[in-house]
Amino acid sequence: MTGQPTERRTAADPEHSRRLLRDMLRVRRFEEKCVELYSAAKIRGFMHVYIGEEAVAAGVLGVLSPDDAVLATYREHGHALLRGVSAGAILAEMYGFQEGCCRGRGGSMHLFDAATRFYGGNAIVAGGLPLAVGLALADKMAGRSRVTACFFGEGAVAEGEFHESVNLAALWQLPVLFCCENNLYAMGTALGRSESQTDIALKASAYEIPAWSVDGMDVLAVDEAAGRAVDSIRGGGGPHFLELRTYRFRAHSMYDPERYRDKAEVARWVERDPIDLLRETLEAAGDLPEETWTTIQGEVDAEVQAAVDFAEAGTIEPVEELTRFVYSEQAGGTDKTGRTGRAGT
Amino acid sequence: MTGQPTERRTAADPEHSRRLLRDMLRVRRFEEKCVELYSAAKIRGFMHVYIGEEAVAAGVLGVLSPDDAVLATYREHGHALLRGVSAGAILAEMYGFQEGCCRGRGGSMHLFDAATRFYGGNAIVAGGLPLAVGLALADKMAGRSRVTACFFGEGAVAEGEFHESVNLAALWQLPVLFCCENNLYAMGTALGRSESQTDIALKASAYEIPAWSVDGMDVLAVDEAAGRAVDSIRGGGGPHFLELRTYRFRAHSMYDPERYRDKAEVARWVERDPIDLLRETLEAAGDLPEETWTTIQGEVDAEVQAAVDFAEAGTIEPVEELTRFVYSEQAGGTDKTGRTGRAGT
Amino acid sequence: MKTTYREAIRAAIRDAMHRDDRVFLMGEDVGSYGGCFAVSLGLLEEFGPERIRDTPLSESGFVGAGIGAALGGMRPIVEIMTVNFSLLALDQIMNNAATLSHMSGGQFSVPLVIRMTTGAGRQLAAQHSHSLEGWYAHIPGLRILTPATLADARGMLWTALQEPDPVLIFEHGSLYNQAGDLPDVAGAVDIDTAAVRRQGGDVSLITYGGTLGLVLEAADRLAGDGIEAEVLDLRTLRPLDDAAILATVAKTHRAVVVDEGWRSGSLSAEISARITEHAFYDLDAPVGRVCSAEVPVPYARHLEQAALPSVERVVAAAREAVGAHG
Amino acid sequence: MKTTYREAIRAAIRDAMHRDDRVFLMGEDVGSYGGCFAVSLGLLEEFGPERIRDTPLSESGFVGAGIGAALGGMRPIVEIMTVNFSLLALDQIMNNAATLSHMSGGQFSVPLVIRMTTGAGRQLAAQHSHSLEGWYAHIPGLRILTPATLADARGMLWTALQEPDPVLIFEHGSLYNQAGDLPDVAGAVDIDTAAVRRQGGDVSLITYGGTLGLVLEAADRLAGDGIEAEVLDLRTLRPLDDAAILATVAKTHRAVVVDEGWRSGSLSAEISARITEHAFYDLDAPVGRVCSAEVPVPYARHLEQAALPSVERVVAAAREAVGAHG
Ligand SMILES: Cc1ncc(C[n+]2csc(CCOP(=O)(O)OP(=O)(O)O)c2C)c(N)n1
Ligand SMILES: Cc1ncc(C[n+]2csc(CCOP(=O)(O)OP(=O)(O)O)c2C)c(N)n1
Ligand SMILES: [Mg+2]
Ligand SMILES: [Mg+2]
Repeated sequence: MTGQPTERRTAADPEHSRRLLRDMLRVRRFEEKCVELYSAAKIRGFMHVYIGEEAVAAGVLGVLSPDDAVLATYREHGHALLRGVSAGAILAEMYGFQEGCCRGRGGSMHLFDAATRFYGGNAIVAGGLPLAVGLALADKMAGRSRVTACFFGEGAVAEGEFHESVNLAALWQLPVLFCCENNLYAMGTALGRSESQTDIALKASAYEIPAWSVDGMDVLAVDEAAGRAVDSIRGGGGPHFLELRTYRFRAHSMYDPERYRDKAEVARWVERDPIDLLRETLEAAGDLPEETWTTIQGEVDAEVQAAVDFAEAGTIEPVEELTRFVYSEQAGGTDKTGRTGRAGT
Repeated sequence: MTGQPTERRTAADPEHSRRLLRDMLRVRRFEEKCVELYSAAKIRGFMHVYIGEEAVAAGVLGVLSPDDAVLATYREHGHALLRGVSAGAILAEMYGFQEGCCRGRGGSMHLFDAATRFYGGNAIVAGGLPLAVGLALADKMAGRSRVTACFFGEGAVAEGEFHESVNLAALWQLPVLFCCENNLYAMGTALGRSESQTDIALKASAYEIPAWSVDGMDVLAVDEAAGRAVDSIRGGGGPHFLELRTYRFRAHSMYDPERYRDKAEVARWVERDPIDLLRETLEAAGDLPEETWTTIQGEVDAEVQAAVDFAEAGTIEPVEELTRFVYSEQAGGTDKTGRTGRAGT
Repeated sequence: MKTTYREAIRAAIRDAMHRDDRVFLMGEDVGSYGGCFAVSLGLLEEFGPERIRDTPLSESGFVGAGIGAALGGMRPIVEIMTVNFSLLALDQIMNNAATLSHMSGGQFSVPLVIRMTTGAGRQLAAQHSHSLEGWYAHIPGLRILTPATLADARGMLWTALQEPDPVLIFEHGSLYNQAGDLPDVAGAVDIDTAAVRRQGGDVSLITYGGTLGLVLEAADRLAGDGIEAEVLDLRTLRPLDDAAILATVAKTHRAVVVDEGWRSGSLSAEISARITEHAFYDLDAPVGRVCSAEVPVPYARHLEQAALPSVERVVAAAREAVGAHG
Repeated sequence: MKTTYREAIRAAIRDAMHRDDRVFLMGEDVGSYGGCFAVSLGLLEEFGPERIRDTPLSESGFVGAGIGAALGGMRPIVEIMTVNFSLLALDQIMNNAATLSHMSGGQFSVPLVIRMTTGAGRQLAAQHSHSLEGWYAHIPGLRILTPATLADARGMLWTALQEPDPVLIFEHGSLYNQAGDLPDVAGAVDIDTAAVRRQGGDVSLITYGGTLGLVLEAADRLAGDGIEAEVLDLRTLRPLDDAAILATVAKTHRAVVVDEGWRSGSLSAEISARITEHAFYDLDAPVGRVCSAEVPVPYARHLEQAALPSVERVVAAAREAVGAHG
């Protein structure tokens, strides 16, 4: 399906909406389980959940094709899951087991999956943006009509790497979809204390690329905007920028006492829970019969339970393998032509 | 005179205009001599001249007060000179002599002068911008009404450090005057191949600071714009940004074969030589009698000759002193309070 | 007074802020969040947002701003959350902070303190587990401190703030919860000398920062077998206290350097080379090294632990040094 | 064929571009300017602006883009003008290029070549004279090459491009004009081994890159006095060819490492430490080091020269090693 603009669905397509609802729920339930498992010390290190922001990943990833590329941050369980990485492989990764999608070497912040072109999982704020530019450059040079979608927080916008990356993509008219997940805080730093220009889309448009902001709690709006942007990118329109206005309902990470914001503020946003919003819309339109919703929940819970079972059954990699993968094992890992090998001449 | 807005002169003030003319000529003649001395191998390393761009430094530096701060790039002979560093000390520096303003340790790209608050001379593109932010922050925290003027090329605008610095200054409303010397090229890279947004002032205004562009070949326009900006900064208006549209008549450095631009393009710009422009304006108005012009030239030439004589008489620092100044010799170099010394308690 | 490493640093910052109004703390989330490792918790309330200054995510920008503020007469304490992110600010540190004094022929100095967390051991994986203080110790113009004890956590900051030149303080992430006693009047300490943390005549174990604890444990274990190790805590990585290093080697004739950096090109190599250069004929065995494996630190706990220096590996290296013929 | 180091690199780039259409060159001023050191002169005309790609001043951005392009199946050659500016890209190199293979459990690799100029000696002063290849050699996941000869300048690039992992090539700025003969058919060379550039039995002089020339000169001088030095050119700094290092030391029992980095924490320390670890009982003298003085490189010629390794200093160190009792 490379290069073919995906057929655009109307927001009123109930089947499509139910899929988005289900996607959001998959992320939500999976991450609620992650939090539980973290408390049970099954998962360690830093872990950041996406609860409240699911509409963003669900809406954007839903419009991508299998051979597009995706990059995200340390808050990427949901992106990995919706991109098609199995919940079991993600959870096993967080358990540190070799059945994990990175054999336990990456953990929560470093999920990768070659099969679905999921390029991480990056724990350096803004560190993934230059990679997105390069992946898109490769596509453009090879004449492939693929899109690279890159997710990052509004905090990343202040970093120099953001600036350099957007400029490069704009200058070279590369097929990158920049997705700024503006959840109003970078750890404890409110947007207004990190950016002199708090209208992120406006700021991005200073790079001379199409940029607009979207209600990131409304998955249908995200779906529509992302679809429009991706179609335009595939049509040769160069990079596009979406500011997705959202909110994280939980703490930044498992260590955050949340001293920097009011409970009341959080509560106000929780009223706009993206899952509830869509569910209510569907219900009001008669498009979500109770048994359908029950079925969806049951399937999602089953998926999560299966993931836990898979992870629990995981095994640790032998310690003798410690230094594997520092250098590639097969020469030319990304080279499908077989033209590799030490001495080329 | 700290904190007192300088009395604004009208552009029609001939005395003031003659001073600007003279300043530009001082830079021009000084640098023509530098080129000559470079060819004679008296000066070594990288050397970048400002010929053609003199209106920028002359116009901006003319409106600053002695206790303001100035930062520039590796193309900073003119800024140093007009800031008040003696031509002899600058030239001796380029000779590598201990009579140089940095004892010969810095060379052409690293002129510094504490007495005039001239903070370099920075050979890392955009590397001086964060320092400017910090100097201004110190002023703001100490309640001093000083301005920090920071010069950099349009090439620097693509660097992450530019982005971070302008955002910080804007966010914290610091008294920085950003002076972008847009000479259309960064070495051989034309503006259009380095910035997706080629209207630099527009780009800067995306940081929510006052920003405008100025004819950088017209010293009176620069003088007026800089004066306005500095008054506003002193009045608490936060950082201001000037894009000064100019052109370098010479090669980027002494090693540049200039393959990236037409001779005709250079010639067109040379027609707008800032020195000629102002001289003609003054002459047309009868404000520059021939003998005045002759006197000015004579004085400038004498200054340059004196500088050469001074540099030629310079001496090398004993090699035993090689590792001096790696660490400060007097504890607390910038500390005027004497509150230093190793163990504080 | 019962305290922790974290509280000791906080007390040092508070103390400096009270004593010198040119001092301020700046960095990501030092204010309303309370510091990513809770070091500055409560300081915003005490000193306000001007002096406990939250910055945007802009490591190069705010570190450079710290350098500029120091040039402008302030005494900034810049916090970089972790050494991993300091790479983004390395240009400012190396090309400005470390060189301005020299390039200006001594006209300027940069009285700046930069604090950052370093090290691995908490399953934070490859991008969050670097130990790069050895790199920084390569740079002329800087001073590098690695407090390993409560007293040093409490006392090094003030002394560092009195330096006219940039000082970097590396706090190992595993130390913040270290608890112990500190005199109420604990104050500034010297930052020029290494400290013998345990006396012994059979082998010198040389280390600093996050690995001091395990080295002391290894020394206890060795003592059980009749091997008396002397433990030298370097404390300052630049300039190194050569006299202390050579003194302990002169005493024991055997040395093992323990360093959490990747082995190749870590600071341990420099210590080993210096010992060889200056005490070659005193040595009864080659200088040993216990460092991290040459692998980006893995997330999985058993792999991470296998990659890092451990009590067992230190004990084994010490035994080998002692057992060596010489 | 008469050629220069500069032309040899250019020939290698041209050759790679012809052989493999996934190869492209990207960096500041590689195109219409012709390369800041004229290495890529003429290539824009031959290959066009897509494959000889000028970038804005954005070291982190375009180095990261090179990593991404490598992930995307290209074989980029990224030119960073000089190692001094590579600090701005260090986060991308260390946290992405060097770790992606490992963090992904071997799913991804980064077949990227980064070239940059290194070193001092041309009066470019403190910010333009760093020798940081030793730092890069500290990073697991990278390969570090330092061509010192025309054959290596010509041949290392193609081999590097065949590597599945990131390779950094450091070209010393003083070598570009080095002239000499190269066979017309000169091609790829191995990048795994060190090379003995001169045989000798009395002392091993171990070096790489920009200092090979002066070390060979020192060896000639020493020969005049009856001291036969063996000169080992490391060629690759990561991984180091331990076998070659130990072989020469086993032969001569004396070694001096010559390295333009600042002495403390330079690669020379690692070499010294390894020799001590593995050949302690073979050594007749401590391993000597000739490095740069601990000072940001000064502009003034006499000071700069005094700061850098010189023939005289190498001769003196070799004499000392040979004269040492043992
Ligand atoms: C370069 C860098 N600096 C600091 C950090 C520490 N850190 C991790 S997440 C984070 C906040 C990022 O905020 P934002 O970009 O808005 O993303 P969000 O967490 O809100 O999704 C910070 C400061 C980091 N990982 N990388
Ligand atoms: C970070 C960095 N990258 C590259 C260089 C090499 N370099 C020196 S000057 C220059 C061009 C800068 O152009 P611009 O900012 O427009 O200033 P101009 O020289 O035109 O005054 C370049 C690429 C450098 N000094 N620093
Ligand atoms: Mg955020
Ligand atoms: Mg320019």
